[in-house]
Amino acid sequence: MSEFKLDTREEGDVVIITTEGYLNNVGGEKIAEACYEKIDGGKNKFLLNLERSSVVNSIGVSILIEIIEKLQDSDGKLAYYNLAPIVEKTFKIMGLTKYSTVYSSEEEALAEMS
Amino acid sequence: MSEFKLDTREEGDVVIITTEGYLNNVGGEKIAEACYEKIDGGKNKFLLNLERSSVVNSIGVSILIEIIEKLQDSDGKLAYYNLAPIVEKTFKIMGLTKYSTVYSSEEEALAEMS
Amino acid sequence: MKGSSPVVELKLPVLPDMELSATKTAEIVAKHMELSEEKSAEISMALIEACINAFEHSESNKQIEIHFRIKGDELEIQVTDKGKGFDESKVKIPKIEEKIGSDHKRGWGLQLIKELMDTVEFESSSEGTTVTMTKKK
Amino acid sequence: MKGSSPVVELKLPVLPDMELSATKTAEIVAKHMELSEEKSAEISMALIEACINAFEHSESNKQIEIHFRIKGDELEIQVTDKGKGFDESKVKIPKIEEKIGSDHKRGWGLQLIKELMDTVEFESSSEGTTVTMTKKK
Ligand SMILES: Nc1ncnc2c1ncn2[C@@H]1O[C@H](COP(=O)(O)OP(=O)(O)O)[C@@H](O)[C@H]1O
Ligand SMILES: Nc1ncnc2c1ncn2[C@@H]1O[C@H](COP(=O)(O)OP(=O)(O)O)[C@@H](O)[C@H]1O
Repeated sequence: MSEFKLDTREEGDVVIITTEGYLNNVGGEKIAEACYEKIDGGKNKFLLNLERSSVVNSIGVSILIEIIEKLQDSDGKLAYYNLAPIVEKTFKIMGLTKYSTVYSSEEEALAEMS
Repeated sequence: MSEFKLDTREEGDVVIITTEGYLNNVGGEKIAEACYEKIDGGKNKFLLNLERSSVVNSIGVSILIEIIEKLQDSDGKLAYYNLAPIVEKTFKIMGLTKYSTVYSSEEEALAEMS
Repeated sequence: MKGSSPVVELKLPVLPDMELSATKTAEIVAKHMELSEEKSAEISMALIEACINAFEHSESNKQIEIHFRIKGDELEIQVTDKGKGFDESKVKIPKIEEKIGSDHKRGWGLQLIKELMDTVEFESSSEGTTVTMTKKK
Repeated sequence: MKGSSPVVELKLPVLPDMELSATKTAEIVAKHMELSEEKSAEISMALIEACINAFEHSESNKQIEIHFRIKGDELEIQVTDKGKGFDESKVKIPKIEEKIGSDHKRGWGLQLIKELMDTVEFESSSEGTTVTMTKKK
Protein backbone atom coordinates (compact mmCIF):
# COMPACT_ATOMS: atom_id res chain seq x y z
CA MET A 1 0.00 0.00 0.00
CA SER A 2 1.65 3.15 -1.18
CA GLU A 3 0.84 6.77 -0.49
CA PHE A 4 -1.83 8.53 -2.52
CA LYS A 5 -0.19 10.31 -5.43
CA LEU A 6 -1.39 12.50 -8.24
CA ASP A 7 -0.06 13.95 -11.42
CA THR A 8 -1.54 17.01 -13.14
CA ARG A 9 -1.25 18.00 -16.79
CA GLU A 10 -3.21 20.09 -19.26
CA GLU A 11 -4.63 19.18 -22.65
CA GLY A 12 -5.99 22.37 -24.24
CA ASP A 13 -8.21 23.93 -21.60
CA VAL A 14 -8.83 20.62 -19.78
CA VAL A 15 -6.86 19.80 -16.62
CA ILE A 16 -6.21 16.04 -16.40
CA ILE A 17 -5.45 14.66 -12.95
CA THR A 18 -4.17 11.09 -12.78
CA THR A 19 -4.38 9.56 -9.31
CA GLU A 20 -2.83 6.52 -7.69
CA GLY A 21 -3.89 4.91 -4.42
CA TYR A 22 -6.77 4.71 -1.98
CA LEU A 23 -9.22 7.58 -2.52
CA ASN A 24 -10.03 8.24 1.13
CA ASN A 25 -10.17 11.59 2.95
CA VAL A 26 -6.45 12.16 2.38
CA GLY A 27 -6.72 11.33 -1.33
CA GLY A 28 -9.86 13.42 -1.73
CA GLU A 29 -8.22 16.43 -0.09
CA LYS A 30 -5.22 16.13 -2.39
CA ILE A 31 -7.45 16.10 -5.47
CA ALA A 32 -9.43 19.07 -4.17
CA GLU A 33 -6.26 21.01 -3.47
CA ALA A 34 -4.94 20.38 -6.98
CA CYS A 35 -8.28 21.47 -8.47
CA TYR A 36 -8.64 24.61 -6.35
CA GLU A 37 -5.18 25.77 -7.32
CA LYS A 38 -6.09 25.44 -10.99
CA ILE A 39 -9.52 27.02 -10.45
CA ASP A 40 -7.77 30.01 -8.89
CA GLY A 41 -5.66 30.11 -12.04
CA GLY A 42 -8.81 30.36 -14.17
CA LYS A 43 -9.37 26.72 -15.17
CA ASN A 44 -12.83 25.17 -14.98
CA LYS A 45 -12.67 21.81 -16.81
CA PHE A 46 -11.29 18.86 -14.84
CA LEU A 47 -10.87 15.27 -15.91
CA LEU A 48 -9.84 12.61 -13.37
CA ASN A 49 -8.12 9.42 -14.49
CA LEU A 50 -8.97 7.04 -11.65
CA GLU A 51 -7.52 3.87 -13.18
CA ARG A 52 -5.10 3.37 -10.30
CA SER A 53 -7.56 4.37 -7.59
CA SER A 54 -9.85 1.38 -7.70
CA VAL A 55 -10.45 1.53 -3.95
CA VAL A 56 -12.40 4.51 -2.61
CA ASN A 57 -14.44 5.39 0.43
CA SER A 58 -17.46 7.64 0.81
CA ILE A 59 -15.51 10.34 2.62
CA GLY A 60 -13.06 10.65 -0.25
CA VAL A 61 -15.88 10.68 -2.80
CA SER A 62 -17.86 13.29 -0.85
CA ILE A 63 -14.92 15.65 -1.33
CA LEU A 64 -15.53 15.36 -5.08
CA ILE A 65 -19.02 16.77 -4.38
CA GLU A 66 -17.27 19.82 -2.94
CA ILE A 67 -15.35 20.22 -6.19
CA ILE A 68 -18.57 19.91 -8.19
CA GLU A 69 -20.12 22.64 -6.03
CA LYS A 70 -17.12 24.91 -6.40
CA LEU A 71 -17.12 24.46 -10.19
CA GLN A 72 -20.74 25.64 -10.40
CA ASP A 73 -19.49 29.18 -9.65
CA SER A 74 -17.61 29.27 -12.93
CA ASP A 75 -19.88 27.03 -15.02
CA GLY A 76 -17.15 24.42 -14.96
CA LYS A 77 -17.16 20.65 -15.50
CA LEU A 78 -15.87 17.63 -13.62
CA ALA A 79 -15.49 14.32 -15.43
CA TYR A 80 -13.78 10.93 -15.00
CA TYR A 81 -12.46 8.02 -17.00
CA ASN A 82 -10.97 4.61 -16.36
CA LEU A 83 -13.27 3.94 -13.42
CA ALA A 84 -13.29 0.53 -11.80
CA PRO A 85 -16.87 -0.84 -11.98
CA ILE A 86 -17.34 -0.53 -8.20
CA VAL A 87 -16.18 3.11 -8.30
CA GLU A 88 -18.66 3.91 -11.07
CA LYS A 89 -21.40 2.16 -9.09
CA THR A 90 -20.49 4.19 -5.98
CA PHE A 91 -20.64 7.42 -8.01
CA LYS A 92 -24.10 6.38 -9.26
CA ILE A 93 -25.43 5.52 -5.81
CA MET A 94 -24.17 8.84 -4.44
CA GLY A 95 -25.60 10.76 -7.39
CA LEU A 96 -22.31 12.21 -8.64
CA THR A 97 -23.22 11.04 -12.13
CA LYS A 98 -26.04 13.64 -12.16
CA TYR A 99 -23.53 16.49 -11.81
CA SER A 100 -20.44 15.08 -13.49
CA THR A 101 -19.71 12.72 -16.37
CA VAL A 102 -18.11 9.29 -16.66
CA TYR A 103 -16.26 8.75 -19.96
CA SER A 104 -14.79 5.53 -21.19
CA SER A 105 -11.52 6.99 -22.46
CA GLU A 106 -9.39 10.11 -22.41
CA GLU A 107 -10.03 10.68 -26.12
CA GLU A 108 -13.78 10.54 -25.72
CA ALA A 109 -13.61 12.84 -22.70
CA LEU A 110 -11.41 15.44 -24.39
CA ALA A 111 -13.53 15.41 -27.55
CA GLU A 112 -16.68 16.14 -25.55
CA MET A 113 -15.21 18.54 -23.00
CA SER A 114 -13.16 20.85 -25.20
CA MET B 1 -6.31 -11.11 -5.82
CA SER B 2 -6.42 -12.65 -9.23
CA GLU B 3 -5.42 -16.10 -10.45
CA PHE B 4 -1.81 -16.87 -11.28
CA LYS B 5 -1.28 -16.37 -15.00
CA LEU B 6 1.61 -16.76 -17.35
CA ASP B 7 2.51 -15.91 -20.87
CA THR B 8 5.22 -17.69 -22.87
CA ARG B 9 7.11 -16.36 -25.89
CA GLU B 10 10.45 -17.02 -27.56
CA GLU B 11 13.28 -14.63 -28.43
CA GLY B 12 15.83 -16.56 -30.46
CA ASP B 13 16.54 -19.71 -28.48
CA VAL B 14 15.45 -18.17 -25.15
CA VAL B 15 11.99 -18.93 -23.77
CA ILE B 16 10.63 -15.91 -21.86
CA ILE B 17 7.88 -16.62 -19.34
CA THR B 18 6.08 -13.60 -17.91
CA THR B 19 4.11 -14.36 -14.77
CA GLU B 20 1.39 -12.54 -12.89
CA GLY B 21 0.21 -13.25 -9.35
CA TYR B 22 1.23 -15.01 -6.15
CA LEU B 23 4.07 -17.47 -6.80
CA ASN B 24 2.91 -20.21 -4.41
CA ASN B 25 2.68 -23.95 -5.07
CA VAL B 26 0.03 -23.41 -7.76
CA GLY B 27 2.08 -20.69 -9.48
CA GLY B 28 5.28 -22.73 -9.23
CA GLU B 29 3.60 -25.78 -10.76
CA LYS B 30 2.31 -23.70 -13.66
CA ILE B 31 5.79 -22.34 -14.39
CA ALA B 32 7.29 -25.84 -14.17
CA GLU B 33 4.66 -27.22 -16.53
CA ALA B 34 5.34 -24.49 -19.07
CA CYS B 35 9.11 -25.13 -18.84
CA TYR B 36 8.86 -28.91 -19.07
CA GLU B 37 6.74 -28.67 -22.19
CA LYS B 38 9.41 -26.51 -23.83
CA ILE B 39 12.21 -28.72 -22.53
CA ASP B 40 10.51 -31.69 -24.17
CA GLY B 41 10.49 -29.61 -27.35
CA GLY B 42 14.27 -29.19 -27.11
CA LYS B 43 14.57 -25.79 -25.39
CA ASN B 44 17.03 -25.28 -22.54
CA LYS B 45 17.24 -21.52 -21.87
CA PHE B 46 14.51 -20.00 -19.74
CA LEU B 47 14.06 -16.41 -18.63
CA LEU B 48 11.35 -15.54 -16.09
CA ASN B 49 9.94 -12.01 -15.94
CA LEU B 50 8.65 -11.85 -12.34
CA GLU B 51 7.70 -8.17 -12.32
CA ARG B 52 4.07 -8.94 -11.55
CA SER B 53 4.82 -11.72 -9.06
CA SER B 54 6.20 -9.66 -6.21
CA VAL B 55 4.70 -12.00 -3.62
CA VAL B 56 6.15 -15.51 -3.41
CA ASN B 57 6.37 -18.32 -0.88
CA SER B 58 9.08 -20.90 -0.29
CA ILE B 59 7.01 -23.74 -1.71
CA GLY B 60 6.59 -21.92 -5.01
CA VAL B 61 10.29 -21.03 -5.12
CA SER B 62 11.35 -24.59 -4.29
CA ILE B 63 9.62 -25.69 -7.49
CA LEU B 64 12.08 -23.45 -9.36
CA ILE B 65 14.85 -25.61 -7.85
CA GLU B 66 13.21 -28.58 -9.59
CA ILE B 67 13.45 -26.71 -12.88
CA ILE B 68 17.13 -25.91 -12.23
CA GLU B 69 17.74 -29.61 -11.59
CA LYS B 70 15.90 -30.69 -14.71
CA LEU B 71 17.86 -28.19 -16.82
CA GLN B 72 21.17 -29.69 -15.68
CA ASP B 73 20.39 -32.74 -17.87
CA SER B 74 20.63 -30.61 -21.00
CA ASP B 75 23.20 -28.04 -19.80
CA GLY B 76 20.44 -25.46 -19.78
CA LYS B 77 20.01 -22.16 -17.98
CA LEU B 78 17.39 -20.53 -15.81
CA ALA B 79 17.41 -16.77 -15.29
CA TYR B 80 15.14 -13.98 -14.04
CA TYR B 81 14.59 -10.27 -14.38
CA ASN B 82 12.36 -7.60 -12.86
CA LEU B 83 12.56 -9.14 -9.41
CA ALA B 84 11.09 -7.29 -6.45
CA PRO B 85 13.87 -6.75 -3.87
CA ILE B 86 12.28 -9.21 -1.42
CA VAL B 87 12.06 -11.87 -4.15
CA GLU B 88 15.73 -11.41 -5.01
CA LYS B 89 16.60 -11.63 -1.31
CA THR B 90 14.56 -14.84 -1.00
CA PHE B 91 16.38 -16.35 -4.00
CA LYS B 92 19.69 -15.44 -2.34
CA ILE B 93 18.77 -16.94 1.03
CA MET B 94 17.62 -20.15 -0.65
CA GLY B 95 20.75 -20.28 -2.81
CA LEU B 96 18.99 -20.14 -6.18
CA THR B 97 21.40 -17.41 -7.23
CA LYS B 98 24.21 -19.99 -7.19
CA TYR B 99 22.50 -22.02 -9.91
CA SER B 100 20.59 -19.38 -11.83
CA THR B 101 21.10 -15.72 -12.71
CA VAL B 102 19.27 -12.52 -11.84
CA TYR B 103 19.44 -9.88 -14.59
CA SER B 104 18.29 -6.31 -14.34
CA SER B 105 16.55 -6.17 -17.72
CA GLU B 106 15.35 -8.32 -20.59
CA GLU B 107 17.98 -6.81 -22.90
CA GLU B 108 20.83 -7.63 -20.55
CA ALA B 109 19.49 -11.15 -20.03
CA LEU B 110 19.08 -11.87 -23.74
CA ALA B 111 22.52 -10.47 -24.56
CA GLU B 112 24.17 -12.77 -22.04
CA MET B 113 22.04 -15.86 -22.57
CA SER B 114 21.98 -16.13 -26.36
CA MET C 1 -12.92 -27.58 6.06
CA LYS C 2 -15.58 -29.87 4.59
CA GLY C 3 -18.80 -29.91 6.56
CA SER C 4 -17.92 -27.02 8.86
CA SER C 5 -18.57 -23.36 8.11
CA PRO C 6 -15.29 -21.46 8.12
CA VAL C 7 -15.13 -18.37 10.31
CA VAL C 8 -12.60 -15.58 10.00
CA GLU C 9 -12.19 -13.17 12.91
CA LEU C 10 -10.32 -9.89 12.90
CA LYS C 11 -9.78 -7.52 15.80
CA LEU C 12 -8.43 -4.27 14.48
CA PRO C 13 -7.27 -1.16 16.31
CA VAL C 14 -7.95 2.32 15.00
CA LEU C 15 -4.99 2.85 12.64
CA PRO C 16 -5.13 4.71 9.33
CA ASP C 17 -6.36 2.55 6.44
CA MET C 18 -6.84 -0.45 8.73
CA GLU C 19 -10.09 -1.15 6.88
CA LEU C 20 -7.99 -2.34 3.93
CA SER C 21 -6.82 -5.32 5.93
CA ALA C 22 -10.48 -6.29 6.26
CA THR C 23 -11.16 -5.89 2.54
CA LYS C 24 -8.15 -8.02 1.62
CA THR C 25 -9.55 -10.74 3.86
CA ALA C 26 -12.98 -10.31 2.27
CA GLU C 27 -11.45 -10.72 -1.19
CA ILE C 28 -9.79 -13.98 -0.22
CA VAL C 29 -12.98 -15.33 1.33
CA ALA C 30 -15.06 -14.21 -1.67
CA LYS C 31 -12.63 -15.87 -4.04
CA HIS C 32 -12.80 -19.10 -2.04
CA MET C 33 -16.61 -18.97 -2.29
CA GLU C 34 -16.30 -18.33 -6.02
CA LEU C 35 -18.27 -15.10 -5.81
CA SER C 36 -18.06 -12.93 -8.94
CA GLU C 37 -15.51 -10.10 -9.01
CA GLU C 38 -18.43 -7.67 -9.08
CA LYS C 39 -19.92 -9.07 -5.87
CA SER C 40 -16.51 -9.27 -4.25
CA ALA C 41 -15.92 -5.57 -4.98
CA GLU C 42 -19.37 -4.66 -3.61
CA ILE C 43 -18.65 -6.55 -0.41
CA SER C 44 -15.30 -4.79 -0.02
CA MET C 45 -16.85 -1.35 -0.53
CA ALA C 46 -19.62 -2.05 1.99
CA LEU C 47 -17.06 -3.40 4.44
CA ILE C 48 -14.88 -0.30 4.11
CA GLU C 49 -17.88 1.86 5.03
CA ALA C 50 -18.88 -0.34 7.97
CA CYS C 51 -15.31 -0.32 9.30
CA ILE C 52 -14.95 3.44 8.94
CA ASN C 53 -18.16 3.93 10.91
CA ALA C 54 -17.02 1.53 13.58
CA PHE C 55 -13.64 3.25 13.83
CA GLU C 56 -14.98 6.77 13.66
CA HIS C 57 -18.39 7.01 15.26
CA SER C 58 -17.63 4.58 18.01
CA GLU C 59 -15.76 7.35 19.85
CA SER C 60 -13.80 4.68 21.57
CA ASN C 61 -10.22 3.59 21.20
CA LYS C 62 -11.04 -0.05 21.66
CA GLN C 63 -10.58 -2.50 18.84
CA ILE C 64 -13.35 -3.24 16.41
CA GLU C 65 -14.26 -6.84 15.62
CA ILE C 66 -15.09 -8.33 12.28
CA HIS C 67 -16.50 -11.81 11.68
CA PHE C 68 -16.80 -13.45 8.31
CA ARG C 69 -18.99 -16.55 8.18
CA ILE C 70 -19.35 -18.70 5.11
CA LYS C 71 -22.85 -20.16 5.29
CA GLY C 72 -23.19 -22.34 2.23
CA ASP C 73 -23.48 -19.94 -0.69
CA GLU C 74 -24.00 -16.92 1.53
CA LEU C 75 -21.32 -14.76 3.13
CA GLU C 76 -22.26 -13.09 6.41
CA ILE C 77 -20.10 -10.27 7.73
CA GLN C 78 -20.47 -8.69 11.16
CA VAL C 79 -18.71 -5.50 12.19
CA THR C 80 -18.87 -4.72 15.91
CA ASP C 81 -17.70 -1.67 17.80
CA LYS C 82 -17.84 -0.77 21.48
CA GLY C 83 -18.93 2.79 20.75
CA LYS C 84 -21.83 4.88 21.95
CA GLY C 85 -24.37 3.41 19.54
CA PHE C 86 -27.00 5.17 17.38
CA ASP C 87 -30.55 4.85 16.16
CA GLU C 88 -30.30 3.81 12.55
CA SER C 89 -33.95 4.59 11.86
CA LYS C 90 -33.24 8.26 12.61
CA VAL C 91 -30.47 8.61 10.04
CA LYS C 92 -31.61 10.72 7.08
CA ILE C 93 -31.27 9.29 3.58
CA PRO C 94 -28.66 11.44 1.82
CA LYS C 95 -29.46 13.24 -1.43
CA ILE C 96 -26.84 14.88 -3.59
CA GLU C 97 -29.23 17.76 -4.38
CA GLU C 98 -29.23 18.63 -0.68
CA LYS C 99 -25.51 18.03 -0.23
CA ILE C 100 -24.63 20.61 -2.89
CA GLY C 101 -24.79 23.97 -1.15
CA SER C 102 -24.70 22.35 2.29
CA ASP C 103 -21.76 22.31 4.65
CA HIS C 104 -22.27 18.61 5.35
CA LYS C 105 -21.17 16.61 2.33
CA ARG C 106 -20.71 13.34 4.19
CA GLY C 107 -23.31 10.83 5.41
CA TRP C 108 -23.22 8.23 2.60
CA GLY C 109 -21.86 5.15 4.37
CA LEU C 110 -25.09 3.48 5.49
CA GLN C 111 -26.76 4.19 2.16
CA LEU C 112 -23.89 2.54 0.29
CA ILE C 113 -23.91 -0.49 2.58
CA LYS C 114 -27.64 -0.98 2.02
CA GLU C 115 -27.39 -0.60 -1.75
CA LEU C 116 -24.38 -2.88 -2.11
CA MET C 117 -25.33 -5.80 0.15
CA ASP C 118 -28.28 -8.20 -0.04
CA THR C 119 -29.35 -7.73 3.59
CA VAL C 120 -28.18 -5.34 6.33
CA GLU C 121 -29.19 -5.30 9.99
CA PHE C 122 -28.19 -3.01 12.84
CA GLU C 123 -28.08 -3.85 16.52
CA SER C 124 -27.10 -0.85 18.58
CA SER C 125 -27.13 0.20 22.22
CA SER C 126 -25.10 2.51 24.41
CA GLU C 127 -22.63 -0.39 24.69
CA GLY C 128 -21.89 -0.50 21.00
CA THR C 129 -23.08 -1.41 17.54
CA THR C 130 -23.09 -4.54 15.39
CA VAL C 131 -23.80 -4.32 11.69
CA THR C 132 -24.66 -7.67 10.11
CA MET C 133 -24.63 -7.82 6.35
CA THR C 134 -24.97 -10.67 3.89
CA LYS C 135 -24.33 -11.37 0.25
CA LYS C 136 -25.45 -14.42 -1.72
CA LYS C 137 -23.48 -16.05 -4.47
CA MET D 1 -4.05 5.31 20.49
CA LYS D 2 -1.55 7.50 22.27
CA GLY D 3 0.12 5.79 25.20
CA SER D 4 -1.34 2.35 24.54
CA SER D 5 0.29 -0.27 22.34
CA PRO D 6 -2.06 -1.19 19.52
CA VAL D 7 -2.81 -4.87 19.06
CA VAL D 8 -4.19 -6.48 15.93
CA GLU D 9 -5.65 -9.98 16.17
CA LEU D 10 -6.56 -12.28 13.33
CA LYS D 11 -8.14 -15.71 13.51
CA LEU D 12 -7.92 -17.34 10.13
CA PRO D 13 -9.28 -20.66 8.91
CA VAL D 14 -7.37 -22.85 6.48
CA LEU D 15 -8.43 -21.40 3.14
CA PRO D 16 -6.21 -21.07 0.06
CA ASP D 17 -4.03 -17.92 0.12
CA MET D 18 -5.43 -16.87 3.51
CA GLU D 19 -1.89 -15.87 4.50
CA LEU D 20 -2.26 -12.87 2.18
CA SER D 21 -4.86 -11.38 4.47
CA ALA D 22 -2.21 -11.46 7.20
CA THR D 23 0.43 -9.81 5.01
CA LYS D 24 -1.95 -7.03 4.03
CA THR D 25 -2.50 -6.35 7.70
CA ALA D 26 1.26 -6.44 8.30
CA GLU D 27 1.79 -3.88 5.55
CA ILE D 28 -0.72 -1.49 7.10
CA VAL D 29 0.82 -1.87 10.55
CA ALA D 30 4.35 -1.46 9.15
CA LYS D 31 3.31 1.65 7.29
CA HIS D 32 1.78 3.09 10.43
CA MET D 33 5.06 2.43 12.26
CA GLU D 34 6.95 4.07 9.39
CA LEU D 35 9.07 0.98 8.77
CA SER D 36 10.96 1.04 5.46
CA GLU D 37 9.43 -0.72 2.46
CA GLU D 38 12.31 -3.17 2.62
CA LYS D 39 11.55 -4.15 6.23
CA SER D 40 7.85 -4.26 5.51
CA ALA D 41 8.45 -6.72 2.66
CA GLU D 42 10.72 -8.85 4.86
CA ILE D 43 8.05 -9.00 7.56
CA SER D 44 5.42 -10.02 5.01
CA MET D 45 7.61 -12.78 3.59
CA ALA D 46 8.41 -14.17 7.07
CA LEU D 47 4.74 -13.99 7.97
CA ILE D 48 3.71 -15.90 4.86
CA GLU D 49 6.09 -18.70 5.84
CA ALA D 50 4.91 -18.77 9.45
CA CYS D 51 1.26 -18.87 8.35
CA ILE D 52 1.86 -21.64 5.83
CA ASN D 53 3.54 -23.75 8.51
CA ALA D 54 0.72 -23.09 10.93
CA PHE D 55 -1.87 -24.01 8.29
CA GLU D 56 0.00 -26.98 6.94
CA HIS D 57 1.98 -28.70 9.64
CA SER D 58 -0.57 -28.15 12.31
CA GLU D 59 -2.59 -31.07 10.90
CA SER D 60 -5.61 -29.51 12.44
CA ASN D 61 -8.58 -27.80 10.89
CA LYS D 62 -8.80 -25.27 13.65
CA GLN D 63 -8.14 -21.62 13.02
CA ILE D 64 -4.70 -20.17 13.40
CA GLU D 65 -4.23 -16.98 15.43
CA ILE D 66 -2.01 -14.05 14.61
CA HIS D 67 -1.19 -11.17 16.95
CA PHE D 68 0.56 -8.00 15.92
CA ARG D 69 1.83 -5.84 18.76
CA ILE D 70 3.40 -2.44 18.24
CA LYS D 71 5.90 -2.02 21.06
CA GLY D 72 7.45 1.38 20.56
CA ASP D 73 9.66 1.05 17.51
CA GLU D 74 9.47 -2.73 17.49
CA LEU D 75 6.83 -4.88 15.84
CA GLU D 76 6.14 -8.25 17.46
CA ILE D 77 4.18 -10.85 15.54
CA GLN D 78 2.93 -14.13 17.00
CA VAL D 79 1.53 -16.95 14.91
CA THR D 80 -0.20 -19.70 16.89
CA ASP D 81 -1.60 -23.00 15.75
CA LYS D 82 -3.27 -25.85 17.61
CA GLY D 83 -1.30 -28.49 15.76
CA LYS D 84 0.80 -31.41 16.91
CA GLY D 85 3.92 -29.33 17.58
CA PHE D 86 7.55 -30.01 16.66
CA ASP D 87 11.08 -29.70 17.97
CA GLU D 88 12.63 -26.79 16.15
CA SER D 89 16.15 -27.71 17.24
CA LYS D 90 15.84 -30.97 15.27
CA VAL D 91 15.00 -29.28 11.97
CA LYS D 92 17.92 -29.52 9.52
CA ILE D 93 19.25 -26.33 7.95
CA PRO D 94 18.45 -26.62 4.23
CA LYS D 95 21.20 -26.37 1.61
CA ILE D 96 20.50 -26.00 -2.07
CA GLU D 97 23.44 -28.31 -2.90
CA GLU D 98 21.61 -31.09 -1.07
CA LYS D 99 18.20 -30.18 -2.47
CA ILE D 100 19.39 -30.60 -6.04
CA GLY D 101 19.21 -34.29 -6.74
CA SER D 102 17.02 -34.91 -3.72
CA ASP D 103 13.30 -35.67 -3.79
CA HIS D 104 12.64 -33.19 -1.00
CA LYS D 105 12.98 -29.69 -2.38
CA ARG D 106 11.01 -28.00 0.41
CA GLY D 107 12.04 -27.15 3.97
CA TRP D 108 12.95 -23.45 3.62
CA GLY D 109 10.32 -21.72 5.72
CA LEU D 110 12.06 -21.59 9.10
CA GLN D 111 15.35 -20.60 7.49
CA LEU D 112 13.70 -17.68 5.71
CA ILE D 113 11.91 -16.54 8.86
CA LYS D 114 15.19 -16.51 10.79
CA GLU D 115 17.06 -14.65 8.08
CA LEU D 116 14.36 -12.06 7.51
CA MET D 117 13.39 -11.15 11.08
CA ASP D 118 15.46 -9.67 13.90
CA THR D 119 14.48 -12.28 16.49
CA VAL D 120 12.50 -15.52 16.25
CA GLU D 121 11.36 -17.79 19.07
CA PHE D 122 9.45 -21.06 19.03
CA GLU D 123 7.21 -22.44 21.73
CA SER D 124 5.88 -25.83 20.83
CA SER D 125 4.15 -28.73 22.55
CA SER D 126 1.73 -31.45 21.55
CA GLU D 127 -1.00 -28.83 22.00
CA GLY D 128 0.36 -26.54 19.34
CA THR D 129 3.03 -24.07 18.32
CA THR D 130 3.58 -20.34 18.74
CA VAL D 131 6.22 -18.56 16.67
CA THR D 132 7.13 -15.13 18.04
CA MET D 133 9.10 -12.89 15.74
CA THR D 134 10.16 -9.27 15.97
CA LYS D 135 11.48 -6.54 13.74
CA LYS D 136 12.87 -3.19 14.82
CA LYS D 137 12.45 0.04 12.94
N1 LIG E 1 -21.05 2.30 14.28
C1 LIG E 1 -21.67 3.48 14.56
N2 LIG E 1 -21.69 3.96 15.82
C2 LIG E 1 -22.32 5.13 16.12
N3 LIG E 1 -22.93 5.88 15.18
C3 LIG E 1 -22.95 5.46 13.91
C4 LIG E 1 -22.32 4.24 13.52
N4 LIG E 1 -22.50 4.07 12.18
C5 LIG E 1 -23.19 5.14 11.75
N5 LIG E 1 -23.49 5.99 12.77
C6 LIG E 1 -24.28 7.24 12.70
O1 LIG E 1 -24.96 7.28 11.45
C7 LIG E 1 -24.58 8.45 10.71
C8 LIG E 1 -24.53 8.16 9.24
O2 LIG E 1 -23.43 7.30 8.98
P1 LIG E 1 -22.91 7.16 7.50
O3 LIG E 1 -24.07 7.00 6.58
O4 LIG E 1 -21.91 6.07 7.48
O5 LIG E 1 -22.22 8.55 7.13
P2 LIG E 1 -21.00 9.31 7.81
O6 LIG E 1 -20.23 8.29 8.57
O7 LIG E 1 -20.23 9.90 6.68
O8 LIG E 1 -21.63 10.35 8.68
C9 LIG E 1 -23.28 8.90 11.30
O9 LIG E 1 -23.05 10.28 11.15
C10 LIG E 1 -23.42 8.49 12.76
O10 LIG E 1 -24.14 9.47 13.47
N1 LIG F 1 3.79 -24.87 13.10
C1 LIG F 1 4.38 -26.08 12.94
N2 LIG F 1 3.82 -27.19 13.48
C2 LIG F 1 4.42 -28.41 13.34
N3 LIG F 1 5.57 -28.61 12.66
C3 LIG F 1 6.16 -27.55 12.09
C4 LIG F 1 5.62 -26.24 12.20
N4 LIG F 1 6.45 -25.37 11.55
C5 LIG F 1 7.45 -26.13 11.06
N5 LIG F 1 7.29 -27.44 11.38
C6 LIG F 1 8.22 -28.56 11.05
O1 LIG F 1 9.45 -28.02 10.62
C7 LIG F 1 9.77 -28.47 9.30
C8 LIG F 1 10.46 -27.39 8.51
O2 LIG F 1 9.53 -26.34 8.22
P1 LIG F 1 9.86 -25.29 7.10
O3 LIG F 1 11.27 -24.87 7.25
O4 LIG F 1 8.85 -24.22 7.16
O5 LIG F 1 9.75 -26.08 5.72
P2 LIG F 1 8.54 -26.87 5.07
O6 LIG F 1 7.30 -26.33 5.70
O7 LIG F 1 8.61 -26.57 3.63
O8 LIG F 1 8.78 -28.32 5.37
C9 LIG F 1 8.45 -28.92 8.71
O9 LIG F 1 8.61 -29.87 7.72
C10 LIG F 1 7.71 -29.44 9.93
O10 LIG F 1 8.09 -30.76 10.21
